Amino acid sequence: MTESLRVTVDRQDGFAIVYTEGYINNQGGEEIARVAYQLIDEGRKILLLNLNGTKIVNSIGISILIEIIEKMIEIDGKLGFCSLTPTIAKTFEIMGLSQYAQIFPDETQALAGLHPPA
Amino acid sequence: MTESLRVTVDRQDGFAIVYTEGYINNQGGEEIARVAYQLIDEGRKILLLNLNGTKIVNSIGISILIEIIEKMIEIDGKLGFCSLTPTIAKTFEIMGLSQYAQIFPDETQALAGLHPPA
Amino acid sequence: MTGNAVLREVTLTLPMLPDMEVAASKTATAMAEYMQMTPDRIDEVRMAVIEACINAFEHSHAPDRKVYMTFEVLGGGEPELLRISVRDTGIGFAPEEREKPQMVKKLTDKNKRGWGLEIIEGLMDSVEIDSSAGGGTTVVMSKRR
Amino acid sequence: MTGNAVLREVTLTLPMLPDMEVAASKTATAMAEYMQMTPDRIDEVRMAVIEACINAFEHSHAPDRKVYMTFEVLGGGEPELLRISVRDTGIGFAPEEREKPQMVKKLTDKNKRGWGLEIIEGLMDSVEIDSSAGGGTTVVMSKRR
Ligand SMILES: Nc1ncnc2c1ncn2[C@@H]1O[C@H](COP(=O)(O)OP(=O)(O)O)[C@@H](O)[C@H]1O
Ligand SMILES: Nc1ncnc2c1ncn2[C@@H]1O[C@H](COP(=O)(O)OP(=O)(O)O)[C@@H](O)[C@H]1O
Repeated sequence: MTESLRVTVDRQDGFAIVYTEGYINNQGGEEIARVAYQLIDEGRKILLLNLNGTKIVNSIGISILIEIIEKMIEIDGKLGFCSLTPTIAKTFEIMGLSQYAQIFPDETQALAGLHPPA
Repeated sequence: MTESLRVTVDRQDGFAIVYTEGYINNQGGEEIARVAYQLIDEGRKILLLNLNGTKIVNSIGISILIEIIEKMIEIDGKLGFCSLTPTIAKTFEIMGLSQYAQIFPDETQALAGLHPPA
Repeated sequence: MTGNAVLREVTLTLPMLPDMEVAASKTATAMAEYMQMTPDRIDEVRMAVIEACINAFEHSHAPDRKVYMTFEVLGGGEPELLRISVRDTGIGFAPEEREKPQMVKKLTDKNKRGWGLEIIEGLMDSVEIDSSAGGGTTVVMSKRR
Repeated sequence: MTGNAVLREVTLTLPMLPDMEVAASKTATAMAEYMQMTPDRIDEVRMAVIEACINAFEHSHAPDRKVYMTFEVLGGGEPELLRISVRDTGIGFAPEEREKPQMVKKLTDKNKRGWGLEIIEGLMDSVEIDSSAGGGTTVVMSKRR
């Protein structure tokens, strides 16, 4: 039980924003990965993960996000994160994840920073 | 520790609104009583307790509120409550408190229902 | 059909000290949220837990100054019932001799207290009290999802 | 001066089952709120507790499938430090042999895991691990108010 992660997608030309709501544990991470790989398969190379609705994560969930980053590096794409809680941001910092995926305070700045195709 | 109840008062002619923020336990109840008796001493006979900022209470705190109701009945005044959580409203119902003090959904309806001097 | 397998059991031991009832209520909230109980019902559980704890704090005179709680999620497959037990090793009391409090009397009575068990019974689906002189008190209260 | 008297001690026993780490994190939150820790620091404690619990769930292979936690508030008069201990009776491990994970390696490594203890150390003020083969594991982590 405990409500599972809800993921919603805003598909745009060439990029997409993925919104999460809930706990990013192993199932939550897998659900995000499933959605992300589908978006990549559809030809998108720029993804923004907006974690505004996520207040807790665990390291199992994050390790699945690292798989997505690896994939993005492979295809020469970009994965950005925005709207993290201070603790999630600090955790990404501790892990050195912020060197391989851009972290933005909010969606507006993320969209400006990731330069999605207009 | 645990933050103690904050009480603020909006004094009007002949009546007053008392706003609480935090846990109404014994100390919280006593703080409300202190403020209420002062308002009564100042000549006010109509008081509205707006509990919008209170998400938990305990029965020790409520028993102190009953003292205020007793006092109000004595001086032929009125004590109203508004903006209760559903659980606090249900608790007042269980106790039969709602027969001796009027419960209003919000401040607007409370002000209309208590008929404070214009 | 309500299955009655214990799906989850968590135990919590609290000192009888100010505000510790709030810690108990948070653990109760966590278990109720795990079951996906509705927020209003969770809030009712929380209030009942606070009352049961402060009763033990105030009335038990338990020499170890501790409250022993268990939170059990029961059900047949899916969580259906939250059962919470609040135990102290204090002086106990005779629950059957308890007088039902009445607001009309309490309003003029000097002692305005005596509402805790009434509130617990009103907010939970079922409540059982096991208490005896010198043998401590256990309150077991349940609420369906 | 940091007093080190134990002002409050709460114990929690959890089953090693999905989502129970969230219950532990709520109890931690309650204790940290009692101390009036700032919300951001409370959140860091919460995350560290989740990591310590899932480590025990995943790696300990404890036969009783239980995690034993204590939450202690320490201080001289005023609460100053929250100390949380997470114990299991499992197979244990050698913390000193643990390799520090590096993102640059993990990105190409098939095993992307191994971040839990790193995160706990980064979020708490101090962490001690007592573990031995067959003797179970106890992680004691502290954070000042
Ligand atoms: N855990 C307990 N140990 C001993 N006595 C108790 C306990 N809980 C309740 N009681 C007794 O039952 C009475 C009624 O309790 P309650 O309805 O909660 O109201 P209150 O706590 O306001 O007195 C108490 O006054 C006390 O005498
Ligand atoms: N409670 C525990 N019992 C046994 N082994 C543990 C425990 N906690 C950690 N370990 C060992 O330490 C390793 C590193 O743990 P951690 O840094 O949390 O990363 P992860 O859990 O992702 O592997 C684990 O893979 C495991 O071998």
